[in-house]
Amino acid sequence: MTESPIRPAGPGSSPPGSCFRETTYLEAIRETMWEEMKTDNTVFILGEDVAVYGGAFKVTDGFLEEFGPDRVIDTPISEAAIVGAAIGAAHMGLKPIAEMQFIDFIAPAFDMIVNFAAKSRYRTGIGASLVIRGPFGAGTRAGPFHSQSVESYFANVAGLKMVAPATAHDAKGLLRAAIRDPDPVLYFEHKFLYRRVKEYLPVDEELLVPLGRARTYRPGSDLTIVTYGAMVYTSAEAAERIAAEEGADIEVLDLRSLRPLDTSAIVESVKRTGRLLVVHEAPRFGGFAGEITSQVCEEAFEWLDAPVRRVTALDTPVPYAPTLEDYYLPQVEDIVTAARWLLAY
Amino acid sequence: MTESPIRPAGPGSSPPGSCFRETTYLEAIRETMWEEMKTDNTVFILGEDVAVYGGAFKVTDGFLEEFGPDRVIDTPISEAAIVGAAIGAAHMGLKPIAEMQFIDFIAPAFDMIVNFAAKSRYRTGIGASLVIRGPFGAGTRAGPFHSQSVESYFANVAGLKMVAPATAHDAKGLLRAAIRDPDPVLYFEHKFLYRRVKEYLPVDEELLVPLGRARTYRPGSDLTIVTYGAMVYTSAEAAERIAAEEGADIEVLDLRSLRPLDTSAIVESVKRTGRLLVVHEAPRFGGFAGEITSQVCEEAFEWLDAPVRRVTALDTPVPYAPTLEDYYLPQVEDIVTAARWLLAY
Amino acid sequence: MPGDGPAAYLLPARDSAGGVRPLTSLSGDDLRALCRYLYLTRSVEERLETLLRQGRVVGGMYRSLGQEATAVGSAYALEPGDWLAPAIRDLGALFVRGITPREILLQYTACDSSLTGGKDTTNHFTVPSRGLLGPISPLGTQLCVLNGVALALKMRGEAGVCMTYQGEGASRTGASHEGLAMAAALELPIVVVLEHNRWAFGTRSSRQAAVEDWVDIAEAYGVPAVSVDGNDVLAVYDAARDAVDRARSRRGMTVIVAETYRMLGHAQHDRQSHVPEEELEAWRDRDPIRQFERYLVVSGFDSEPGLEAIRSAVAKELDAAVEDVRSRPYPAPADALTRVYGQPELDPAVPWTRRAGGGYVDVAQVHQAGRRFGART
Amino acid sequence: MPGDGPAAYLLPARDSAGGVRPLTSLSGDDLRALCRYLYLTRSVEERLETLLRQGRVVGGMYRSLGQEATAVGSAYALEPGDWLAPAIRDLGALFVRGITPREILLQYTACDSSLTGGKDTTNHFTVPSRGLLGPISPLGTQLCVLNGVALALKMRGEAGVCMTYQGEGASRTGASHEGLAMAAALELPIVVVLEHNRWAFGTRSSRQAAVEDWVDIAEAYGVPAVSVDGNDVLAVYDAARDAVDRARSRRGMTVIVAETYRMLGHAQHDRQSHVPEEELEAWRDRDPIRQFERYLVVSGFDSEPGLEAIRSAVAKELDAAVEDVRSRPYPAPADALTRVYGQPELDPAVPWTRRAGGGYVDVAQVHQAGRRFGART
Ligand SMILES: Cc1ncc(C[n+]2csc(CCOP(=O)(O)OP(=O)(O)O)c2C)c(N)n1
Ligand SMILES: Cc1ncc(C[n+]2csc(CCOP(=O)(O)OP(=O)(O)O)c2C)c(N)n1
Ligand SMILES: [Mg+2]
Ligand SMILES: [Mg+2]
Repeated sequence: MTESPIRPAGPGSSPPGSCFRETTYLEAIRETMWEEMKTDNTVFILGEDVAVYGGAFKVTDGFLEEFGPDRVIDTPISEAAIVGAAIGAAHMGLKPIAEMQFIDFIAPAFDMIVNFAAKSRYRTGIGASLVIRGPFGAGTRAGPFHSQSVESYFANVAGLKMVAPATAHDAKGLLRAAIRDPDPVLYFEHKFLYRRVKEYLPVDEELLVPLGRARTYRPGSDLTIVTYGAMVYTSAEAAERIAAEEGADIEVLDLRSLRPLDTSAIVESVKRTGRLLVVHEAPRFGGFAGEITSQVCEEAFEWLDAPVRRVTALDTPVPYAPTLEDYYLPQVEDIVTAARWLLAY
Repeated sequence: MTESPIRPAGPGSSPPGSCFRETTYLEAIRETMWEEMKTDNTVFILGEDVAVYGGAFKVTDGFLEEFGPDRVIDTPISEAAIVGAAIGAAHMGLKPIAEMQFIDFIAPAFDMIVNFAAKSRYRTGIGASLVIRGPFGAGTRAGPFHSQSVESYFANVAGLKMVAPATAHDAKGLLRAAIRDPDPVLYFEHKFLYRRVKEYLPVDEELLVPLGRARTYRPGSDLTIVTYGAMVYTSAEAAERIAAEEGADIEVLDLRSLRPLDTSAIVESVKRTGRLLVVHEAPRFGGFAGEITSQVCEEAFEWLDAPVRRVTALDTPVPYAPTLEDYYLPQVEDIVTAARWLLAY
Repeated sequence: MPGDGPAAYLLPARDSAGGVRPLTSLSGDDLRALCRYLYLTRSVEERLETLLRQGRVVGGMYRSLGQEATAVGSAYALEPGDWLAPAIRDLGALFVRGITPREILLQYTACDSSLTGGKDTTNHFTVPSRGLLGPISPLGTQLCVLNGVALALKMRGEAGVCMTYQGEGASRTGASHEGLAMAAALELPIVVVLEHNRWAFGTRSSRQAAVEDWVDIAEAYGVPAVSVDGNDVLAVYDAARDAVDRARSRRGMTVIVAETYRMLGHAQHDRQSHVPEEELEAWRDRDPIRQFERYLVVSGFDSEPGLEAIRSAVAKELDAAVEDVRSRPYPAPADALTRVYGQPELDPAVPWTRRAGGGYVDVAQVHQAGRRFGART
Repeated sequence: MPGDGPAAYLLPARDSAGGVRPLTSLSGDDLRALCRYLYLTRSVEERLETLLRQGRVVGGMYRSLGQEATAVGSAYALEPGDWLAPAIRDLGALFVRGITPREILLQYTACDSSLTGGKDTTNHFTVPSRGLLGPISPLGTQLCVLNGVALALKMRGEAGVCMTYQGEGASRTGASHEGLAMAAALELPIVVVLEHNRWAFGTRSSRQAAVEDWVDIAEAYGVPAVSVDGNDVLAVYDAARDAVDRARSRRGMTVIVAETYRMLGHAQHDRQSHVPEEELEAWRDRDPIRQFERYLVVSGFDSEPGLEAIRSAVAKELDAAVEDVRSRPYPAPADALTRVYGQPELDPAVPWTRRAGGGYVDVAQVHQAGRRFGART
């Protein structure tokens, strides 16, 4: 994985004028919450160490001072109760943003999310408009419990939405959309990108990225890579390398939202390129690539000129030692190899 | 779904002699635990109401009297602590069988299973040989919290194993294998089959079905249906109907184990039939069919004469009213329709 | 355990300190209302049992026989604008808060017109406009959600109070602990009624915890905890009134441990074979309805004919409700597709094998879709 | 809060009732051993900090500065055959139970030869042969697992006792509650040391719970709970000894609340900007090591030169260990594939894009596999 600052491709890669500010992925999250709390006083934050301390990653530093203890709430170490309180507050018309200190610690709240938050509207007609956000992803040498990608745990649960932005722009736009969304949204922030991703974002514009829309991170015509999170950059780097070394043109589709899934964008791209590689950072077996593959088989089978293939993490926990973690994670070379395989098929 | 007693196809469908006894799916589970506890005094049971009361479904009725309170343990309503105690006891060389009263209540133990049980061996070299069993599945008018299929919540978690027997024979054989297995095994028993499935099983033979081996429930050459749990019967009924009505010959592959998955059996069958339908009772999006589809794409793409298709439950919680639940679940007609579609492709 | 035998009820009820109750702050009308709710609860459950036997109740049902006073007395302490979050055996509390017998019958018979539209069971309905938060089956979770309701009331400066119920068995769950701890830490306006009915499913409460007195478990949260005879509707009311006042004046949570007994099995299928008959007999003597009737008659608040009039009014009401419900249909099958998301366009489509209007698709038709080169044949 | 200021330590230590300690059941050798463990703990952590700055410690580290006496004193009460399940700040307890500084350094530097083979962080190792159960990061879970160990000891009739640690913050988790409740209900031979160090990450413990005295939270489980000055290694030892004896004679669980203070931030990145300097200063006066040194000298058990000898022996030992660890490699990359399952054949294969020996595959080769009609080109 890239160690230097990441400047995502696209409009934010250079300063387009004075009303743009260089913004990290983390600042984008912070600013969006700040802005939404300014304009909508039903929005509030709860979680461990979010108020006095300002959050483990300092995402909410200064919020307590600005918005007061009623809207920035330090809770006990109780993820189930945090999510529960968010559901109840949402039933009352408030807009809670619940922070999981690391997304790994969403596990103790699993029951609350899957059984209470997700099913509430269906069962009773009363929805739960809330955001559960937290840092996910590997690459920071943080071992098995501070590195997980948890999307698959929730993928089969109707009633939930899930997003995983890769850029500061999307971190902003998706968080705003998530806060305003009528349903429970799991918002996965890739911690490896927190301070590495830097973009020029408009200062006065209200960025909003609708849930369920993928973005073509890099257009191409020979092969589609569908991915999300930090793997967008790994994939893009592989695409550049292939372009430079053999001239083939790879499309990188950044899903941004996992549920709702932008099936039509995936299918449209695959119908153009005829080849699909799915890349994700979660383990392979039972990973999110399966759903994508199923949908593509159902909707674009006849357009496939090669098997759908996957590049994923190993089917293991996330190991700690740098050598192991690097082996665990998909590397640029893996994607290059897989792309070559597909292109040559 | 069938309302009458289910007599699975195969050797157990008629009494082959005096050393065979008619056994329900539930009795098969009960007998296996009894037998294993008799022959191995490290095996013990813990869970809610399993001892004095004999289990919510009376699976462990009489166990307390036979094996005493040290080996049949009533616990508080604490699924996390139940699984935790099972892990610790497994570390000590015991063989715990932890009962979840309904598999839906595995959710509060999610953290313990995913983060402690599954990762223990990888992290520390010390495994956790234990079984977590409980009734899953819909069709009993029990509403959103007593009907779920939970396999997808765990499918992406390396370190776990999962089985879902459809017959009394496999309920026995897989439970025995699970108890003797060195790893944590989630054993999903379909409650709809508990008392409906009846088979003649050998009395003195130690049935053992290795984990990771699918079974051809019904051989065929024109289309492969991959399924598990109660959907084996729904699929087989559809296959019979198609055979009767249009003479096509459908193979029904009962996975039995979900992880390890019998990829080679699936691939072998698909290579023979060229067509694959995956049927499961869990919702569609993010369901287990995705993994099967990915693997088949990877290993048998060139043999596919039609897109891989899915028949699954709706992407909703399990509704309560009979009309809704029937609409929610895959019906024989859905499978017949899907099979026709695939056969005609 | 209640301190005195049933004979104590021949005198005006006692307050929690053991003194004679100052002939209660409740009016005769209040007392008759309480009595009616008790009757209603028991009678509706009996009707449900019949409907279950007749195959009209879908799934199962859970009785509160012997515990009716706990639910009714506590909920009676709430005011308009307050919230109630009942456990499975708190049918009486729902009636006090305005749910009708008809709504309950519709719900248990999975009717289209029920509060959940046939999508969930029993008392699993949430109606914010009526201050009701239903439970889900996984125990302990509801309190955590109620905390959010209380938080919202507090943030908005509203006067509302939240009351919830929990079996002593449920108090062993992690979620219950997290919920209680958070309610205490955030000083939320919550009243928790811990229903110590001696059983959790088929396991005695004494096997679920090592405490002698279940009030001890509340002390851990640094909030006031009181023990009350859960079969004495007035004692429960008094304790709840105090706790509600405390919460309303924003002095935080109270836990009320109601000492009572589950007189029937966990659900219909449980035959209570492990329960000694003497134990049931002893508690039968403390039946909350019979005790309260005796109190009303002896204290002169009502007479046997007066009570009989309430009983027959209840019976008549229920005859009508049952009759009405018998003709109500289940929901239409395709309703299973709706209300998953706040945006209907995200709700699942009709499965590809089925037709929107019902029935299954004609294979030849679907075949045209999703083909690159058109049909093969 | 400890009852007296540091001056009390100029006298022989006091017992928990406030009387003068009968010059302790521990021998002079024991006291010097305790002192050495305290030195070792602090020194190893200092070495780790240096290694962290030098980029050799991978990830992060968590200091126990100011809390060393709690870990060391409690673990010293265990016997061979007992089990220890430390929290993140209980390094001292591990040394008492035989873990070597070298093993700790290897572990924090993610070395191949570490107890987890570089697969997990910090003290996340489990070594049944040495009676050690490591934690995982999700708080509260470890106690639930230790219950299973205790259950096994009890079932087998073995005499072993299990001791575990938990921050007061962790006690808010559902898992912690379930674990404590089950240990109490099943009367397991467990000693829980609740480390009340005033902070959970960046939040004061007084904001985590409404209790005045954290001993109250243990009372909820119906087991004995004692409060002890966690900075007084002998007081901790005494309380632990009693609790261990109780567990060993199968009279059940005890909770020891150790009153102490986290003198540094949660982890290296936490600068403690919210902690008033006076507060730190006050607790600095109670530094467990300096207090114990003073006690040893004043009571005549040891002398300043004697202590200095222990210190320099520790330093020398650590010099060697650090030196040794510097040359140890990370695990081989493909070790990431092993040990997922008890059957190695189920462990994941080398990814299809990679070669078993390292590097990536030659695309032309893989291409032959999985083709029905041979290569297309
Ligand atoms: C998390 C969870 N585990 C198990 C169950 C199954 N279950 C339903 S009710 C019950 C017993 C509840 O006992 P208690 O809380 O005392 O309530 P009571 O039935 O006595 O009113 C159990 C174990 C559940 N609903 N939720
Ligand atoms: C379930 C869970 N939620 C959140 C965290 C993140 N976290 C790690 S340590 C910590 C604070 C722990 O405080 P305490 O238990 O008092 O222990 P101390 O650090 O004071 O020793 C938190 C919130 C976690 N490890 N597990
Ligand atoms: Mg109970
Ligand atoms: Mg602490």
